Amino acid sequence: MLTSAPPLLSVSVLAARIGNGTKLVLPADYSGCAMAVVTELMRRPVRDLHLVGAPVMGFQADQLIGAGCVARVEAAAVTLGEHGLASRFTAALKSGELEMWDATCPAIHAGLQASEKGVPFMPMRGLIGSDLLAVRPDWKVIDNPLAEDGKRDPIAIIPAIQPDVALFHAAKADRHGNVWIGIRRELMLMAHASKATFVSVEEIVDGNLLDDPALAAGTIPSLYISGLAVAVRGAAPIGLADCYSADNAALAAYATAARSSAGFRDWLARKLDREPVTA
Amino acid sequence: MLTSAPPLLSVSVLAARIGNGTKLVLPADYSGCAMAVVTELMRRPVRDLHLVGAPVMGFQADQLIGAGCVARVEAAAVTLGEHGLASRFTAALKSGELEMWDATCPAIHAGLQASEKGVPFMPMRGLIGSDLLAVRPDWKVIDNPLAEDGKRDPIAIIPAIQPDVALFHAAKADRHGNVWIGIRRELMLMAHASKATFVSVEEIVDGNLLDDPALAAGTIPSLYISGLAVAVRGAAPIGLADCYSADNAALAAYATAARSSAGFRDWLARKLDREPVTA
Amino acid sequence: MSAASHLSPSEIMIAAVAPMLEGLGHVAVGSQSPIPGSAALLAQARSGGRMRVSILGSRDQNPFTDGGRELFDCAGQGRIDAFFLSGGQIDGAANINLVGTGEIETYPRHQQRFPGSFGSAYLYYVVPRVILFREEHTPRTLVKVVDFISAPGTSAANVYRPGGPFALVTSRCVFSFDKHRARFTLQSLHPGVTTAEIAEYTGFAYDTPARVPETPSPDPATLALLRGDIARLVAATYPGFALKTWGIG
Amino acid sequence: MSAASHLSPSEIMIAAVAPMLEGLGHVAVGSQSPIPGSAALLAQARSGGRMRVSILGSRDQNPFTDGGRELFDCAGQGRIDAFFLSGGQIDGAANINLVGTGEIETYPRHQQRFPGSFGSAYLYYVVPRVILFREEHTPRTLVKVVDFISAPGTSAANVYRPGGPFALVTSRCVFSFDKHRARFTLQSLHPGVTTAEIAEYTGFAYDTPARVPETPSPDPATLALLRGDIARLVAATYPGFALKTWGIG
Repeated sequence: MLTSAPPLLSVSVLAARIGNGTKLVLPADYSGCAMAVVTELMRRPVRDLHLVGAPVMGFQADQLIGAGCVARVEAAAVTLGEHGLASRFTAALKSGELEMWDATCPAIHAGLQASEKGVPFMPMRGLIGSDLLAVRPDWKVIDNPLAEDGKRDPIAIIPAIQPDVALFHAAKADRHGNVWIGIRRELMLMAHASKATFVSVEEIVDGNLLDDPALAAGTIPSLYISGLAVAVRGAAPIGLADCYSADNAALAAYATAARSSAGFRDWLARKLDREPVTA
Repeated sequence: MLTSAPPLLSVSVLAARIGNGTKLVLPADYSGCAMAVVTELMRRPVRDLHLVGAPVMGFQADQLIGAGCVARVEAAAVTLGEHGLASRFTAALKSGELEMWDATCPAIHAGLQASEKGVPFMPMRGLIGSDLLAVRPDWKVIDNPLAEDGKRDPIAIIPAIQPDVALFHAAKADRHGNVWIGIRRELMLMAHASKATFVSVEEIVDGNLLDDPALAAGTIPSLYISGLAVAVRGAAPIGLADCYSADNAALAAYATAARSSAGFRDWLARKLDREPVTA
Repeated sequence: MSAASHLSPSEIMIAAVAPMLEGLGHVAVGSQSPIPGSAALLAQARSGGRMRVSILGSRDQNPFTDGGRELFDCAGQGRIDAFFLSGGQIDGAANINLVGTGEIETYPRHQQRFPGSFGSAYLYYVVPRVILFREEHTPRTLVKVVDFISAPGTSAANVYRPGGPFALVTSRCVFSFDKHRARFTLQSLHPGVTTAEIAEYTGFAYDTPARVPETPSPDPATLALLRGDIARLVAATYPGFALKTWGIG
Repeated sequence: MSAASHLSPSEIMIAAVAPMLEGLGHVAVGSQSPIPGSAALLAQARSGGRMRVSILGSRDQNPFTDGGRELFDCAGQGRIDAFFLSGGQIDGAANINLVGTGEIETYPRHQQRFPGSFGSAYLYYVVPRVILFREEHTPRTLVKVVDFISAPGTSAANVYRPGGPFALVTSRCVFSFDKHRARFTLQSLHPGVTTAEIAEYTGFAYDTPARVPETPSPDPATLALLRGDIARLVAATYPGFALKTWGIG
């Protein structure tokens, strides 16, 4: 085992590695959400996060916004899905306390891929004529330099998105720090694109995930992992594919509570009270 | 099962789907080489192939060149690795019968990724000052449109590479046409980037590879697969990871024979004689 | 018409969408689109399995293994023939707004904030047959001009755009879209709906032919298929919808 | 010096390279580079495991799971601190040629064709410490000016280039490289080699300090490590080399 393997931390110590002002990329609710870590971030609370949704966000973003942790959101959408609008997100936008960088899914993927490849931008089709270009002055339209002679072929270019930290939850890691994510390759893209990657997992397994040809295909090598924590049911109340389903009653209760500022405060207080910090 | 599942063909029928003049992308020797199909292509022989190495090529390219199947090679390198220079490749260049588009590995990956994303080009660092730019007029250098005001930041752009056909060998496929490639993701990139993808496999397995979360992570969905053939030891004498090793004696014998045109002709005649066509 | 009289509003819309997919090779559906998803599965069954249907977020119907970007890459490769989009607002030029209402100068402090543009600002351009779907058919949703263009209905001739809007399906009717004129035409009325009702509830201008047919109802065999095999398939991905629509789950 | 007198030529080069990697976090090695690979594994062992070593084509030492592009993406992310390159020709400005000899006007009908540029035209720019390695040290390989620049040794100030050449290791000596002067300096001579021999066999101009030390030999503990644990590790990836060098396989 490498002594350079990423450290195994408690959930709260892992959360403490995510400082104020961090540009933090989070996955969509259908991927692996590190909800236990999010709870610790709200307990502190961390401040002035720049959240990047890869490419959309749900409960994680709404909760962090409600808890006053977020200065800016960059995402293709923020929604609680079948549980309705993300009320804390919507309220924070209306009050003017939240900066919004609206995007579209493939532009977020392209920006992360640019960072993954170490290039300053990626070209992308679509977008031209969308008001997203008006509210995203960092996106530019150029003439395709390879267009046939005499033809103008406008194309958007999306700057690289390099988050400081990627944070997500996965089913398992090994003691070398390799993390199995299966088909959820957007988590690998997040890790490649970010300066640091923190992951909570259901369990640490024996052996080396890279030694099994089947598991290796869905594994992020420890090379990209900065720290790990075990959090059993760490994605709850959101589900984790092939591990457990979403607790829809809990999600609906959150969505209802979060419709008002007071309702959110009560929900958060009860949550922090019920889940004492683990050192 | 979809009636739109890709057809299961014989090796020779699969080879027959690859017509004269095809822009054909092939993997490196360390990935999965469809050597049984290559043999059928030489038997015909197919003509005027534009071979694209993803990103380098070895025995496949040298044999196809020796058999007169190739008009143009686009690759970061052509080599028999520890077995030395690719003599048929070298001889064909010297005689002037082969057009060469020299590249560098990440430029091939970038060109295929551009095709995968449906964009006309990808930017790439490096390259500036390399004579590759002199021999690749299709590669251009532009000023990074996102550079800070007043700064000139030259960056190369690589046009999309969209092969007509991707051809490779893999350990297994299922009856739906899903193909398991494990960590050999360059094969997935080849399939995404190409108009059609033909694959030979060691075996067809029961069930659906996508139903197993571990196997799904290393599987190319049938959506991208145009045709399959079973070829037991279909990558031999090159090895196939976790299945069988390279037959180094056979590879060395080829390398020796291929040093001369006559030696290659004898080698090919013996090979075609020894491996009768299967209908 | 006795079968049609028993059709639920959802079934009418499913039956309206399914024929639009006939003959296509690959139809993709977003994760929270049960009516388009049901229509796609119905069209797939009627194709004898020749049509692929990919439903995002589905365990069984989602073939993608290359992460969140694959849907968009796949569409960019030209491998997706039809997709569904919606909008908080949709206007008469088929511009869609998934961001919010109010003057764009007030962005992002919208009067009403929608979730966001998702993949619309890309997929609307590259998928040949985009079907707009919006159950709520009111002047609030179908507006004269959207307040924010997440994705435009049409583009200038020199803009790369192999795709675009094909039709708009609501709880009241079907509009077809002519991209050259950038304008909708009333194509069919759901059972019991009148052209006057459409005029009253539609905020944008559109063309009305002299005679507007009723949205075709499924024949008995198709309806049986929908309420049997398809309903069971739908239940695996959209359990709430299947329970509400067909009482199974 | 008795231990050194028993060093094989390969061991001398391994011992010359290993110290260049000291303190680095991640060293990557190409698939057919047994001497750099052995040096990297030796340096890793001496780091107490703090150094990562990734050897392409190795079953055990290759951590990549995202296909052929990952090495290059990883380097572009700044996650690879050192890499090894070679050249059919290398010149005094550290330009390397992996394409072929002859006037560039005759491309691609080279007098002698090399395999090709591999990843050099990218990695040479983005990996901070690129060690050039070429066993054959003759005027044929170390030339005044390369016939084809696969990748240049230095770049203009406005070219993005966090990486570049650090040293050149041959079977006779070690040269260090000064990127500001774009010139090599003779850094050390392998046991038994003289400065006159280097002058005779080197096709390019370089600086020779007043006193050129001998390439340091490994201390007995390091040599024991190399011939023990490291040799066994090397054998797993480079069996032919390990058999030839240490008689194990």
